[in-house]
Amino acid sequence: MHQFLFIVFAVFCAGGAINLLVQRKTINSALSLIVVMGSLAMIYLLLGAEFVAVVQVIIYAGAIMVLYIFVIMLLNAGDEEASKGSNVAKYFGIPGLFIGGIIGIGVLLKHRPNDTPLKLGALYGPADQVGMLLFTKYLLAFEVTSVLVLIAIMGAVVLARRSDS
Amino acid sequence: MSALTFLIVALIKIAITLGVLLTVVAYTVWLERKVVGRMQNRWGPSRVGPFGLLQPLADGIKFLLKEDLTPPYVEKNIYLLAPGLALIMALTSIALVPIGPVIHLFGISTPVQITGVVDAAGQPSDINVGLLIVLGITSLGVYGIALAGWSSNSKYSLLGSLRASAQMVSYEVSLGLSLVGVLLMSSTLSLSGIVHAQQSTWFGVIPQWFLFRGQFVAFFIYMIAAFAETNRIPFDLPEAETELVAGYHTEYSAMKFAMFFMAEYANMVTVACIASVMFLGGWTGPTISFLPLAVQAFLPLVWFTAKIFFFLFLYIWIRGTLPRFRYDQLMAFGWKFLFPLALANVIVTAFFVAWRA
Amino acid sequence: MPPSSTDYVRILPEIVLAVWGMAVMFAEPLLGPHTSRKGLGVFAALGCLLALGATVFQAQPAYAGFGFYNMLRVDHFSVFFHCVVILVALSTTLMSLDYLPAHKIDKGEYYALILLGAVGMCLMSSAVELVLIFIALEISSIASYILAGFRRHSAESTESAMKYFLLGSFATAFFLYGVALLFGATGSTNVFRIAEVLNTSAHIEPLAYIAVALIFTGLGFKVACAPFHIWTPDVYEGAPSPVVAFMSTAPKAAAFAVLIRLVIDTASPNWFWVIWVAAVLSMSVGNLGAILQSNIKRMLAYSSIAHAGYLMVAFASASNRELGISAAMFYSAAYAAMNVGAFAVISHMAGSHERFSSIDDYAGLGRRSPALAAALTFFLLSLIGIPITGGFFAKFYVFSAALRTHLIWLTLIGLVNSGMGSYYYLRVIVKMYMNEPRTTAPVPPVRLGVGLAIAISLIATLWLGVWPNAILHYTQGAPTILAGK
Amino acid sequence: MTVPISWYLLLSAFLFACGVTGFLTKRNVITLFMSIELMLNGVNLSFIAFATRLQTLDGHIFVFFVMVVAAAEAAVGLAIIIAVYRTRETLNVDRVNLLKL
Repeated sequence: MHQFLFIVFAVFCAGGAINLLVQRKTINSALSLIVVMGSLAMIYLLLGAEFVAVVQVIIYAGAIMVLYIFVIMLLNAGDEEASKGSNVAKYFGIPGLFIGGIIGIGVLLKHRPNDTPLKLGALYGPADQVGMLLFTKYLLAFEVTSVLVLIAIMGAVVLARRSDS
Repeated sequence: MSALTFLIVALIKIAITLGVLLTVVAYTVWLERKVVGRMQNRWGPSRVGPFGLLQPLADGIKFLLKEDLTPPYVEKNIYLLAPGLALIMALTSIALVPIGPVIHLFGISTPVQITGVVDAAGQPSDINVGLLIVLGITSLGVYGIALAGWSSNSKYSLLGSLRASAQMVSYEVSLGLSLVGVLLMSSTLSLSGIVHAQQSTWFGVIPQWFLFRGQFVAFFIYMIAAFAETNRIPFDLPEAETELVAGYHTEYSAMKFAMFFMAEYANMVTVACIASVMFLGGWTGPTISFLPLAVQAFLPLVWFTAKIFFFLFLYIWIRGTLPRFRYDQLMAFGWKFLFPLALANVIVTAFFVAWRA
Repeated sequence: MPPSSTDYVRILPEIVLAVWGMAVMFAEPLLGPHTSRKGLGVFAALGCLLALGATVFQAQPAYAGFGFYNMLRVDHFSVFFHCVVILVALSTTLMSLDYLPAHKIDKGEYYALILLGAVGMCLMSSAVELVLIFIALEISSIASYILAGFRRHSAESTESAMKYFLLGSFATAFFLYGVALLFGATGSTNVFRIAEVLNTSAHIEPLAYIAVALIFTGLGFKVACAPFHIWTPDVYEGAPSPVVAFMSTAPKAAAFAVLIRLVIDTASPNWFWVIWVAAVLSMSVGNLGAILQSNIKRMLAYSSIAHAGYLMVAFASASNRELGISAAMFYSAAYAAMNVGAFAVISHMAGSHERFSSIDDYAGLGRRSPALAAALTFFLLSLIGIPITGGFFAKFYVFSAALRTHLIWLTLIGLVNSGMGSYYYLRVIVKMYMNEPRTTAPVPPVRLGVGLAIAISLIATLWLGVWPNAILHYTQGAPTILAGK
Repeated sequence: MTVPISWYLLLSAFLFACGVTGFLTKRNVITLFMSIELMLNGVNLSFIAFATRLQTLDGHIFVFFVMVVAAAEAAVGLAIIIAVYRTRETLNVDRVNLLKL
C-alpha cells in the first residue's frame, strides 16, 4: 500500500515538475507546480508528517502560488517568447547538472547497504510537539523570522507601490 | 470494524452527506429568493409546486438543458477545469465537519462525520489537524475563481477574478486568526475535539459554547471574514453586476455557471458548519427528556441543522439589507480594522489562557 | 527553561538594531510626504552607534559562550564581525543622508532596511546552528535585493535587483540542499556537532562531501567568488552607490564568517584544493575583468571579485588554523574599510541618476576637488596594497599565511595578480591627476554625512595600515576559541 | 510494505534537478522564480525524509523555516518583477539587458 501510494504521488510529482519545464504558457507552469506541491503534501503524509503536509498545502499551494497566479494575471503574462539570449548558462549548467546528478546517484547507490526502509507514517509529527520544539529549542530562529517577514513586507511595499506623484 | 465494513460505512456516509448537502444548497437558493422577496414585499417563487417548493428542481432542469456555450478565444482546458475545481473544493471540506455524535445502527457505531471513526476504546476520533485541512481546502478554493477569470479572456472576468483572489487572500488572514482564540482554549485542532470541549453547561442551562466563553469578538470577525470569503453581499465585489457584468463567471453559461453557483452556496454551508462547530458547540444542545429515545437520538442533528439555517438566514437577511462596499474600502476594512482586531483577540485570549493555566 | 538574561545580552546588538529598524519604520509614515528623512537617517546612525556599544558590552568575557539553546555563540570571532558589519552600516547610513534626496528616493524604509539587514548579517557571524544561519543569510540577502532596486523608477536599478534576486535565490537553494544533505549525513544541524561527527567518525558518509560542495556553491555566490561571480558587475553597476558600498562589504564579510565557521571547522582538509581553485579563478577573473571596464562601479565590482579571491587564499591556508583564519578576518575588515571609503566618494560624485559613473568622469578630479581626489587615491592605493594602508597588511598576512602553509604556487599567482591589479587602480589615479577635466561644473560640496563616512573609512584604513597589531592580536585570539568546544 | 529512503531522496534530487534545469533554460522571469520554488520543494522532501530516518522532528522544523523564507522570497521577488515590468514592459529575461552581462 505504502509503495503503491508513494509511486502514484511520486509520478504526479515528477510529471508536474517535467510539465513545468515543457509548458510554454506561464500559467500552465504555475498549475503544474501546484500539482507538485499537492502531491508532495501527500508524500509528507505518507511519512507521518501531518502538520507539515497541511502547512505545505496552506502556505505553498494556498498562499505562495496564489500570489504567483495573481501576478501572472496582473501582468497578463502570456506565452513565453523564444528568444536568443546568452546561452552560456545552459552550456555550462546542463552538463554540470548532469555530472552532478550522476555523482549523486552514484553516491546513493553506493549507499544502498544502509538504505533505511521507511514504514508508513514512520515519524509522527503532531502539531503540538512541533510547536513545542519551535518555541523552545528554535525560539531564537522563530523570533528572527519575524525580522525576515518584516523586511519582506516592507520591501514588497517599497518596490511595488504606485508612483508617488 | 473490518476494512470492508469501514469502506461501506464511509461510502454510505459520503453519499448521504453529499445528497443532503446538495439538497440544502438547492433549497438555500429557494429560501433566499423567498426571504428576499418577502423583505422586498414580493412573493418570490410561487408557481412551481406548493410555495414554489419545486422551483430548485425546475432551475436544475433548466441549467441542464440550456445550450452550453464555450466562447472562442478562451483557454479551453483551464476554462473547463475552473468550475469543477471550484465545486470540488467547496464540497470537499464538508467531509471533515462533525455533524453529530456517535450513532448506533445495525450493530455498527460510527460518528456522523465522514472522516470520523470510532477507535478501539469506543471513543470517536477524527483527523488531528482537521481544522487546518478545512482552511487548506478553503484556501485552494480561490483557484477556481482565479482560473475562471484568467481563462475566459475577457476584461470583466479578469477584473472580477483579480478582485476575488485579492479579497479572499486578504480576508483569509483574519479568518484564520479569528479561529486561533478557540484553538487556544480547546487546545486541539481536531474538529470533533473542539465540539467535545464545548459539551458541558453552566448551571445545567447555559451551554459552554466558545461564543459565551469570551470569543464573541472572534465570532464577529469570523462572520465578517466568512462573508468576504464566500463573496457574498456586502462583499460581493468580484461579481458586482453594476460594474463587472457578472465578474469571473461572465463567460460561463448553463451547467458550468450552475457549478459556480452551487460552489458559492456550498461554501456558505461549509462556513456555517465551521462557525457552529467552532463557536456554537456544533451538534450539542439541550436534551429534551420527555421525547421518546429514538427521537432523542436525532436531536443533535436537529440542533446542528438549526444552527446552520440560522447562519444561512443571516446571510440572506444581510443580503436583503446592506449595500455593497467600495473595493478600496473593502481592502482598508480588512487590513486596517479586521486584521488588527483579530490579532488583538489572539493576544488577549493567549494571556487569558496563560493566566488560567 | 526560558532563556536567561545572559542569553539576551548575547543578542543585544541584534535587538538594538531590530528595535531601531522598527522605530524608523514606524516613524516613516508619520512624517509628511514632503518632510526630509534626514532626521530618520541620523536616528538610524545613532542606532548603529548604540549597537556598536552593545557589541563592546557583549565582548566582556562574562558573556562569551553559547546562548539560546546553543543557537548562537558569542566569541572573539562573532564580536569582530559584528563590529565590521555595524561600522559598515553606520558609514552607509551616513553617506546616504544626502544621496537619497538627490535621487528623489528619500524614504525612511531605506534606513530601516539597512538596520534590519544588519541584524541578519550580525547573526550570521554568531550563529552556530544551520537553521539560524540560513534565516540570517536570507535576511541579509533579501534586504540587499530590495536595497539594490531602491531606485525603482530607474530601469538599471530594477534590473540589478532582479538579477541579484534571481541568482541569489538560486544560490540559496543550493546552500539549502547542502544543509539538508549535511543534516542527513551527520544527523544534526549544529555546526559543532557536525564538526564532531565529521572529524571523529572513521567513515564519513559520501553524502557529506556533496553537501559541503553544495554549501560552498551557495556561499560562493553570496561572496561572489569565481566561478559564481557572474552577477556581481551587473548588480553593482545598477544598484545605488551607497547600497553597493553596503552590499559589497557587510553581507560579504558575514558570508565569509559563515564560510569560516562551516567549511574550516567541519570539512576535512581534502577539500582545500577546491578553495585553491576558486581562489586562483577569482583573482584572475576579477583582475582581468576589471582592466576592461570603463565604468568605475563595474571596475570595483570586478575588483571585489579579485579581493574575494585573495580572501580565499587565506582560506586555502587555513589548514594552519591560527594564521589562515586571522588573516581572513583581518582581510575582510580591511577590505570593508577601503571599499566603503571608495564607494562613499563614488556615491558623492555620482550626481543625479548616477550620471557620472564612468572612469572618464573622474578626469581632473585632482584639480576640481583635491580633498575628494586625495581620499579616493588613498582608498585605491589601499586596494592595491601599498604600505601604510590597511590593504598592505591585509595582503601581507594573507600571503605570509599561504607561504607558511607551503602554498608556494598560490602565493605566486596571488602576487602576480596583485601586480596586475595595480594597473587599473593606478589608471584611475592617473586620470584624476594627469588628465584635463571633461566638465567645468564644480563638484558638489562635501556634506557632513558623506564627510563623516569617508572619515570613518579613512581612519579605519589608516589604523589597520599603521597599527595593525591590536586588531591582529584580537583576531588571533579567535581561531583557538573557534576550535574549542 | 516499506519504501526505501533512497526513493525519497531520488525524487527530491529529481525535483531539484528539474528546478535547476528550468532556471537555466526558461526565459520568463516568473517561470524562473517558480523553478526556484521547485528546488526548495525538492530540498524540503529531503529534510522530511532524513528527519524520518533519524527519528527527529528537527527536520520538520527546518521545513517550516524554509516555507517562511520561500513566502518572503516570493513576496519580494514578485514585487521586483512588478517594478521591472513597470520600467521595461517585458518579462523576458533576455530583454532585461541594459547592464551587459
